[in-house]
Amino acid sequence: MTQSDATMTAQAGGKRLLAGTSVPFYWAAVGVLALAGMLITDSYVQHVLILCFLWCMVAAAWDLTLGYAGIFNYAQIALFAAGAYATAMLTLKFGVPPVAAIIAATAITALLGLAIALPCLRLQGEYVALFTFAIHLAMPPLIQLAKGLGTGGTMGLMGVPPIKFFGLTFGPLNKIGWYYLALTAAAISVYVIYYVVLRSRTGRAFVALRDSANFARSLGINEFKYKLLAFVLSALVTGFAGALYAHYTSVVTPKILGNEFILLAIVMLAIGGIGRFPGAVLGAFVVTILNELLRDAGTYRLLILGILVVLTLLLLPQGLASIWERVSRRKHKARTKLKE
Amino acid sequence: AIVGATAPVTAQADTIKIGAPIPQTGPFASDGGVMEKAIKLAVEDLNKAGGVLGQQVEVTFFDIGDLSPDKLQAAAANLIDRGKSDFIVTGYGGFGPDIPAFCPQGVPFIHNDAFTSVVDMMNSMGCTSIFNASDVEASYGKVMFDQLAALGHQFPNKKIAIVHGPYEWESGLTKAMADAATAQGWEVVMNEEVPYESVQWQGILSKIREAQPALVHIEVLDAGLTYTFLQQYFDNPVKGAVVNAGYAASVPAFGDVVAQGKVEGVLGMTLSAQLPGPEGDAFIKRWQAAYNETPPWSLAAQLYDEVNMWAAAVKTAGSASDHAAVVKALKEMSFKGLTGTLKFDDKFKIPTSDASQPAFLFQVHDKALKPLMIGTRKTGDFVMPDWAK
Amino acid sequence: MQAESLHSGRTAAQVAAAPIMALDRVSKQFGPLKALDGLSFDIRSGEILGIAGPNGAGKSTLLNVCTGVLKPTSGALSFEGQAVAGLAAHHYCGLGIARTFQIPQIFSSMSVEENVATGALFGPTERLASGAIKDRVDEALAITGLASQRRQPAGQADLLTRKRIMLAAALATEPKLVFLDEPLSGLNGEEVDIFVALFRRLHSARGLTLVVVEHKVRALADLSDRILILNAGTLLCLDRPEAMLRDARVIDIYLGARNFA
Amino acid sequence: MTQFLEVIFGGIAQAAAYSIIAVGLSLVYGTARTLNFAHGALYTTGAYISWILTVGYLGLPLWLAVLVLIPILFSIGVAIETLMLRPLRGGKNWRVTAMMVTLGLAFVLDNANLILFGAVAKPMPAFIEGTVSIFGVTVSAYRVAVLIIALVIVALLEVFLNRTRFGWAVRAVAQDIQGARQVGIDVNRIFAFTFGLSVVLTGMAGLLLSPIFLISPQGGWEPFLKAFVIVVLGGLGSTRGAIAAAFFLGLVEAMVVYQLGASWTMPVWLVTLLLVLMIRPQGLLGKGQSEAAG
Amino acid sequence: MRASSISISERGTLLSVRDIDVFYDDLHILHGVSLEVGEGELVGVVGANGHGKSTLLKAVCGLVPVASGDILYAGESIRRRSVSELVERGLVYVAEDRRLFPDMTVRENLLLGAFLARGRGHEQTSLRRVFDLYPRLAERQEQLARTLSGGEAQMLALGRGLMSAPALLAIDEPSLGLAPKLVDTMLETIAELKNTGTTILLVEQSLGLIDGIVDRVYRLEEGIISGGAARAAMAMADHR
Ligand SMILES: Nc1ncnc2c1ncn2[C@@H]1O[C@H](COP(=O)(O)OP(=O)(O)OP(=O)(O)O)[C@@H](O)[C@H]1O
Ligand SMILES: Nc1ncnc2c1ncn2[C@@H]1O[C@H](COP(=O)(O)OP(=O)(O)OP(=O)(O)O)[C@@H](O)[C@H]1O
Ligand SMILES: [Mg+2]
Ligand SMILES: [Mg+2]
Repeated sequence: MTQSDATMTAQAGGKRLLAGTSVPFYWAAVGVLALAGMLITDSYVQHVLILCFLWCMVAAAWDLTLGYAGIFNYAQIALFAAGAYATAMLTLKFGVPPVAAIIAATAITALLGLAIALPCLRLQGEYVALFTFAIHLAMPPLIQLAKGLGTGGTMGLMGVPPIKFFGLTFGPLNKIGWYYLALTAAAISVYVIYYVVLRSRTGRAFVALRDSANFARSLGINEFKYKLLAFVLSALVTGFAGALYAHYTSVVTPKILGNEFILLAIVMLAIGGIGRFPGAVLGAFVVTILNELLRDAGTYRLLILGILVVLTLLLLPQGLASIWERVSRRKHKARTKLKE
Repeated sequence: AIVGATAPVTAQADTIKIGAPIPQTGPFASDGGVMEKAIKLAVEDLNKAGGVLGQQVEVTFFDIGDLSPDKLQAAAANLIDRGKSDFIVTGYGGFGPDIPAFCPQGVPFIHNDAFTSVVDMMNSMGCTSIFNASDVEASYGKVMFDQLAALGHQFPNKKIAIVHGPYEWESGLTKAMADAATAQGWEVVMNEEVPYESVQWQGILSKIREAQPALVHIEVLDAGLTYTFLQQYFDNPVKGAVVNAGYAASVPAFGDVVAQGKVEGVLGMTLSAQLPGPEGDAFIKRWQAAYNETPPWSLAAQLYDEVNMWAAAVKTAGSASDHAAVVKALKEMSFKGLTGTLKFDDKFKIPTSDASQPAFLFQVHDKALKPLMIGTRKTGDFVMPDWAK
Repeated sequence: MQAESLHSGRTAAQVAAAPIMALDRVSKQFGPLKALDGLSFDIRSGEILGIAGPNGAGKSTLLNVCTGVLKPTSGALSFEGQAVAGLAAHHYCGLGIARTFQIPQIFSSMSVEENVATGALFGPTERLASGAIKDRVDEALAITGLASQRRQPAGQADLLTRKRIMLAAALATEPKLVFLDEPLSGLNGEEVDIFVALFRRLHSARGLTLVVVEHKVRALADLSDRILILNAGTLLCLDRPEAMLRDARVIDIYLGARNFA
Repeated sequence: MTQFLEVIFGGIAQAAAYSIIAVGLSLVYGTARTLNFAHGALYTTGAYISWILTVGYLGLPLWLAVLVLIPILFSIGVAIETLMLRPLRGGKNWRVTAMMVTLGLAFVLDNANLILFGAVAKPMPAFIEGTVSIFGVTVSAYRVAVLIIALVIVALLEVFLNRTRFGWAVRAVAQDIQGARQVGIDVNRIFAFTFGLSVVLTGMAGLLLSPIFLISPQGGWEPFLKAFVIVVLGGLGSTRGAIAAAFFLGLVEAMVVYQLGASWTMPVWLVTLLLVLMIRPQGLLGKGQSEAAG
Repeated sequence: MRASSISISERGTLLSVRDIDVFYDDLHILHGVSLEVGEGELVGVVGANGHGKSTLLKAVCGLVPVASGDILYAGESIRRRSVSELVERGLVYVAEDRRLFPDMTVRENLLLGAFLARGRGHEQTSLRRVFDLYPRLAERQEQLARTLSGGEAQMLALGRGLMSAPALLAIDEPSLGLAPKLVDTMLETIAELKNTGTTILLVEQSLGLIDGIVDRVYRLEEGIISGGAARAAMAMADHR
């Protein structure tokens, strides 16, 4: 990147935060995964990676609000569920074709994000966290109460139809298809969040507001507008991920609002490190894969996972991202040395 | 990266692999524990007896934790595509998510969800290899009320009060029960749904006392919840009223409560259990020998039967890997097991009846569940508990 | 008034100059306390207006009101003839009003240059081409003497640099009117001189109107065209520095006899 | 009328129980600004330990069990604080990392309990049998006892926090750690002590409530979530607020169950919460942030 | 004057900093700094900002760890002592950034100054003393500290320090943000404190301000200390 680019493509949080994650590097990584897709035949491995991709979207979107915009948003899984339920209800109750349903669901979730964000902007820091978490808690009972509207209550919604386009059908067994579908969705979402939004003027505003709201306002940054924007963008991606999840598993139940789900999501950010790309994304991969690797452990699985979380946080409080940064800082140093 | 995510990678050619997706962690772990024990026991016994078609059986367990949809997808991919299991067995596989996950695989799969909507989905999705080795909640609701009515107990009046959880299983069962009751001229004075986080029963109990019913039925698939209800009910019970704690009374998690005599005199039910008689007693001994505890009434014998029924089907089919043949055999055979004679109907479930797989009605007596009714057969006498007098 | 205008303001143009900002009976109430009590005065365009007064007189509050951080409880506030009292803080910047803070504020996770660029990115009402932004940033960095540190992470900057960054960012918004809240506090002799010189340069080179709140009175006096003394939220006097320094009331309540009598 | 009283009493008894848990949560939040996600798991752990002490193995009488339990719980709390939270404190965005560590801890405790004690819910005997009748309302003596004990505990805590120098120190630390050190407050000791105290509170709640609910590995989450709502409603870090909120919600719950049906409880709780946050962003009794000067 | 003309040798040394080094992670701030403060002395440390003055005071008061070297207070090493022990023994730090308790009232902030036994002893007298010194605080007793103006906050900070009944008061840039008149008052206060027997270590930006009141001055530049000669003569000259 030329010096002037570096300045002007207002990288959120400065070059340091994006060290060693240049655009070509990113697409190279995506390319490797794409190739891997051709080599992997074991459908279980495929499944796990599909989950990784979906979780990447959730984690990245969450990182956008929690890490970069500094909004304590804990309604993330609620929004994920909203996306999943929206598409499930649209396809099952109203016979909307899946692709259209997914688009609609994404939009609906974005609107929901807006609806949640509006009151949040009246609240002080931590209360945003509590408010949004309360919304998360409110979901299952509301779903049960709204059974009449076709939420399927505690039972959930079964048989969400597979996505079809260009004559391709993405059924539960079409793991290869899903692998590439999810990979594409994730690659684009993550790219948009970290390389487009966060490096744009908008991303600069998010970080500025996070670091010092007073100063940011005095420089003409519209706090209301940008906080809202951060929330909506994040909700959009999250809803998209949720919708995909619904079609992938073809089932939506309130179970996705249970403890394990949100805890895992938080653990991803914890292990990855928030507000420091590619922390959250790494976190999504590591945790999802770890969680499957630990299957053998049976009853001990979650115990071990918990211990790992605690240790990671104690040994590297900034998450894996900090290692990443150290490495790439060294690379950077090396490079500058060469120049001299 | 994920190589070794399942237990046995070292499997000789002459073993038959079967997979068991069960909840080993999370809120359902207590049932999962029993499923695991029962399946292990069945497999052990099969292998001791020389295996199936001379091949040893090897079981892989897969934790489906909180039963969230992707876990069942994972289970299917893991146990079938990678574990190469020829048979999938479980107590309950998530009440729904298991069907789309396993249906397309064509591998024989026996579960015990006992959910009308699950059975409907099995059929609407045209699954030909998934079996529900019991009846569905609606039937049990009716059967249970008939059993209560057949107790020969003189109810002071014909009023029934019902409290049930939010699951369709609970609401479906109690609805059927209420219908049965009204059909027999009873009045349903209350049929209220409660969420799982309930701990505050005063309001509901007041309503019950107000109605003064002769029969109080609570159907919540959660031992703790049922227990808190009973506890608070006992503080000020309705005189002369019979209390039925439904299925929860027979789940493993309720065992200690029963054993400590905290719920003496309460009624309960289960879908299927080892019938009395030599086989049943042998099974109990076998279980005690293996785990030095008496088997719980629910899930233990049920899963033992599921495994053995499959083994029998394999014998008829002549090969475990010929899934179509095994499925065909399962569909056609009528298997004499611990819980009765298992014969699937055209909806791939087993209609409960004395002839097939009868439901049990218990009463807690001397810190244990005593069968009062097995199907329509009376096997014990109802004793009016002191607290109700 | 006559007398005043004769001596004050350096050029005739400035004397005539219309007020860039005007306050009319502005009050700010905090519970029982009237932090600002019916203040009325003009800020002339192109002048350097010093504001001083006892601690707790309401100087910061005044700045917060003039820059939209706080809404006046009553009274009118106009900028270039347009009423601005109700507007949200970020609009003020678009109008050409910038400020710095008594406690230095920076974006700690950005580099020095990114801090400044943020001002250029959001300050102007209409977006600038990245070329234009770059020029602005370079200029702001140059004039505040940060050019050499542009790459450094702002988080570890010391007080002086923080003040510079804050000012540079404010300048990058191309303001017409800049409010500075105690810009010299915590600076030693040489540093004070550096900053005073810097303000002069801004004033002359850019024709900026500066409003400076400061307790370092001598520096303030030699910087400002006029000085406003605030006391308990009211205007005690608004006059040429020399006059102010000799004013008995000011000495009594603010300057203290020892150094100024 | 008696029914109404029954309902009200039920609500109050419930609320008292919640308030012990909530106050503990609020205490730690108030000082260390850490939302302790392991609070529920610690509640369960407390219950299991008391199970071991009483019916489980040692068969101690209640009073003795309590005497043994308190120091155990306290040292657990202190250990967690010193080993897991202190190292993080002061680090970059430590509040988030601290919260996440407690989350990890919750995983560990939950599943450790699952493995150690099995998934099967454990009943505890009520330490006081029988029922009493108040204004013609028959209630179990034990629930009355719980109510009284809870009120006493909470009252003691209130006095402790607002009348003692320790309470002052707690508030000082909450507001400015270095400032607190400058006036000679041993900050680390305060953190350790409050965390220990909060574990004692939640653990005691575990002991008190286990005869009413069964003890099960996941059993802590329900109380935790309710305590959470209470703490938010009461205003973060305000014990008094937490107590008020606990009783308010307890009664609301009782009335809702009686009038609308139990499935409305959680929605009504949360709607109340959301409304309160809208009207009073700092909770019922939380301290207001007035606009800052300068 | 009399006090200032007396040299350390006649009075005992209260504080003696011996060749200390201080780091913030890998940032080396203080390089082998040494200084001496005698009983009842008023010693100044001046230096441009960012050069380590605050760090020095914090190190002395146990608020930041000392990597090497030693600090003696009343003859014994306090390098490993906890801050509360030091406060209890009268070694009190008044921070440049005030470190008040924002959501407590002015009064509560002051009372917390007397948290330890030492201060609690003279709580009421100290309180009265602070209120005569700064009537403004008396007026604002019930106002929340967060809403104080810059200067008021500074007064409260020093007031809170006094509440601990200090034997050695380490004051960091007290003039920061104060009106000129108040700067005088502040310095007079400090001089008076000294005369009432409190030993003072005073940090300021520039000598100019404190020239008149200090006995001796050290200069701290980029973490290296120099000066420290008795300034009695010069101080007298100043006052003529
Ligand atoms: N949010 C608030 N609530 C209550 N009182 C306030 C608030 N903000 C400021 N004040 C009071 O208003 C008065 C003016 O405060 P302000 O900060 O404007 O003073 P100042 O002139 O800037 O003083 P300094 O020169 O010390 O910074 C002070 O007495 C202060 O205590
Ligand atoms: N907590 C910290 N972490 C890292 N560096 C720090 C920290 N505190 C201070 N520094 C750095 O240490 C150096 C000395 O800081 P210090 O505050 O002691 O200087 P000072 O002389 O007091 O400056 P001032 O006159 O502005 O108060 C500065 O460069 C500062 O940036
Ligand atoms: Mg001010
Ligand atoms: Mg300093």
